[in-house]
Amino acid sequence: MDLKLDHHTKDGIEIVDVEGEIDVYTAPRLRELLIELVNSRFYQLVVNMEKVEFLDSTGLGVLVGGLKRVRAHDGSLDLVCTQERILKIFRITGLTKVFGIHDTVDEAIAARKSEK
Amino acid sequence: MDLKLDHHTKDGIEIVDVEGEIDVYTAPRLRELLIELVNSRFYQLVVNMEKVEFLDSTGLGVLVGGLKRVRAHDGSLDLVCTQERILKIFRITGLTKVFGIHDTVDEAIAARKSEK
Amino acid sequence: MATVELSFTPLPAHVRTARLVATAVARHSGVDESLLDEVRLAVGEACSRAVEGHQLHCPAEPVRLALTDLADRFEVEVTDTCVQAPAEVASQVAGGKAPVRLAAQPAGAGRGTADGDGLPHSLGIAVIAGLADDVVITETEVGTVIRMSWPSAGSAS
Amino acid sequence: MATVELSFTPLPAHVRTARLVATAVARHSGVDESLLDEVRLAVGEACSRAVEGHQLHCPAEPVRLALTDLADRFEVEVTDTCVQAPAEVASQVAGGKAPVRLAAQPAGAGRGTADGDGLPHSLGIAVIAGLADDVVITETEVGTVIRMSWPSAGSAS
Ligand SMILES: Nc1ncnc2c1ncn2[C@@H]1O[C@H](COP(=O)(O)OP(=O)(O)O)[C@@H](O)[C@H]1O
Ligand SMILES: Nc1ncnc2c1ncn2[C@@H]1O[C@H](COP(=O)(O)OP(=O)(O)O)[C@@H](O)[C@H]1O
Repeated sequence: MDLKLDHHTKDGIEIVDVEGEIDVYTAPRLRELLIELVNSRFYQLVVNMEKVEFLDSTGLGVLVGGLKRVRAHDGSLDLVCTQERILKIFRITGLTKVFGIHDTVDEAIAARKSEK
Repeated sequence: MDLKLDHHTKDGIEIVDVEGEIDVYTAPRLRELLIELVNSRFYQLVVNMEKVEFLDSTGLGVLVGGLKRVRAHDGSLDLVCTQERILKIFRITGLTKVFGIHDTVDEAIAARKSEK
Repeated sequence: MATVELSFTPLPAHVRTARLVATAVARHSGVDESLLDEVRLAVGEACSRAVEGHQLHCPAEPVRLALTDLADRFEVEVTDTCVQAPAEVASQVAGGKAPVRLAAQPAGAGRGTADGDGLPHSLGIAVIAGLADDVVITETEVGTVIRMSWPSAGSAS
Repeated sequence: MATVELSFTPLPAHVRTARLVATAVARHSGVDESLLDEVRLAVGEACSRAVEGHQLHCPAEPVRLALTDLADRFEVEVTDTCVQAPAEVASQVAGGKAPVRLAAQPAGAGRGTADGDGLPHSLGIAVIAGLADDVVITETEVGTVIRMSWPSAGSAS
């Protein structure tokens, strides 16, 4: 039900593992974590949403806010998500055009590396 | 969540297996089954409550009503229940003194047979 | 500050909704997990009783459930908005004066066996009295208010 | 017949309660399992939006959620009881006249990229418009009413 956040570095990219519900109640914690990472100079982020059970527009807003912050440092914020019900929310808000969305963390890392 | 009812004969005693929630919403179905059994001349009943997840006073009332019906035919209605949270409800309403409550269906049957 | 209020047309199915809401809000208010079963059951009993009363006397009127997150208690109030037979509740508790405070003890224990008759709501009241830490039943002009509360660790929000 | 009404002080935690109640009542009203995710999300969005508005303008006033079990539809109404900036919602939909009927199509799709700014509630409205089968947003004297509905097979009770 609640939100669990974890993060670790892989191939120089910071992976953020999110589990549970990202909604109006828990999204502030994700926002804080993203701000903290940017303040610690992690500008290449991958948010792994595979264990996200619920996502609302507040959660979307926090991801968009995170994207803006890393972009201000020429960074990137990519997503890992294969769950149809979560992808649907990105689609109906037009955010599939804004985020790179990948099937696995490794694919997200590979895509980011090849772009450089 | 919902109520599942099943019954079968064992050693001449009718075993009623109850699964799920017995509450103000579902108790009428249990009542109907008990009435149906009595109308079909099953007067020795064991209600197996091991898979009951919730029981309220409407459910208790139906069990008491069933007991009265079988007693009117010199029958019996025993219960099988080891779940503390369900037993508690029988205790606080004083109904542990009214029903024979057993740990297993076999024990309930044995107790009933030995009484005859 | 009443934090959450639910009102529902008097149907047995909505008693389930009331239980669900009460349990969720109680959990969030910091009521210990070990007490949530009691909250669920007591709220269900109070609402079942109100639904039955409304179905008899005023099926168009909603039943009201108020959940209040106090500093260190979680309070539940179930209100009938139509007159119930006050004698029935009053007979359950000594004197029958309103408000009546029930002791948190096995209330059904002393009231005879299954062969006793004519106590349609007594089991429900016995369950409530046995489960809620603190129960106050008030008869008003328009009906009955059952107020119950449990200790809580204070809201998580 | 409004079957269930919930009112709650404007706190993010209660939006979860609202989602829980809406989903439970929708399920009972015969809304298909495959639609329940949409109901949960759309109701959450409408309530989040109302909670944010109330926190700014009238933190003491409750937000109201009404769930109605119609013959073949399940209807949800979320009501702000204090004035919200009507221009913000109005700007989301052509003309801004009340009531405004939104088509059930990707409403956010045409509205630019993440670099667009100053649309604080737009994502929520986009989600609602994209999920609810039928949405009507009405501006009243005192605030905004978001009414949404989904097909249902009729109540199980
Ligand atoms: N504290 C109690 N202990 C034992 N029996 C009780 C108690 N309170 C109520 N009862 C009995 O429980 C029964 C409820 O049964 P009820 O649900 O009306 O079934 P039916 O109408 O099918 O007989 C009543 O007969 C009532 O007398
Ligand atoms: N349909 C949309 N498509 C893309 N971005 C949007 C859309 N609607 C709103 N936004 C943007 O989403 C962002 C929400 O971010 P917000 O939650 O306010 O985070 P922060 O305040 O941390 O930047 C806003 O910048 C807004 O412009």
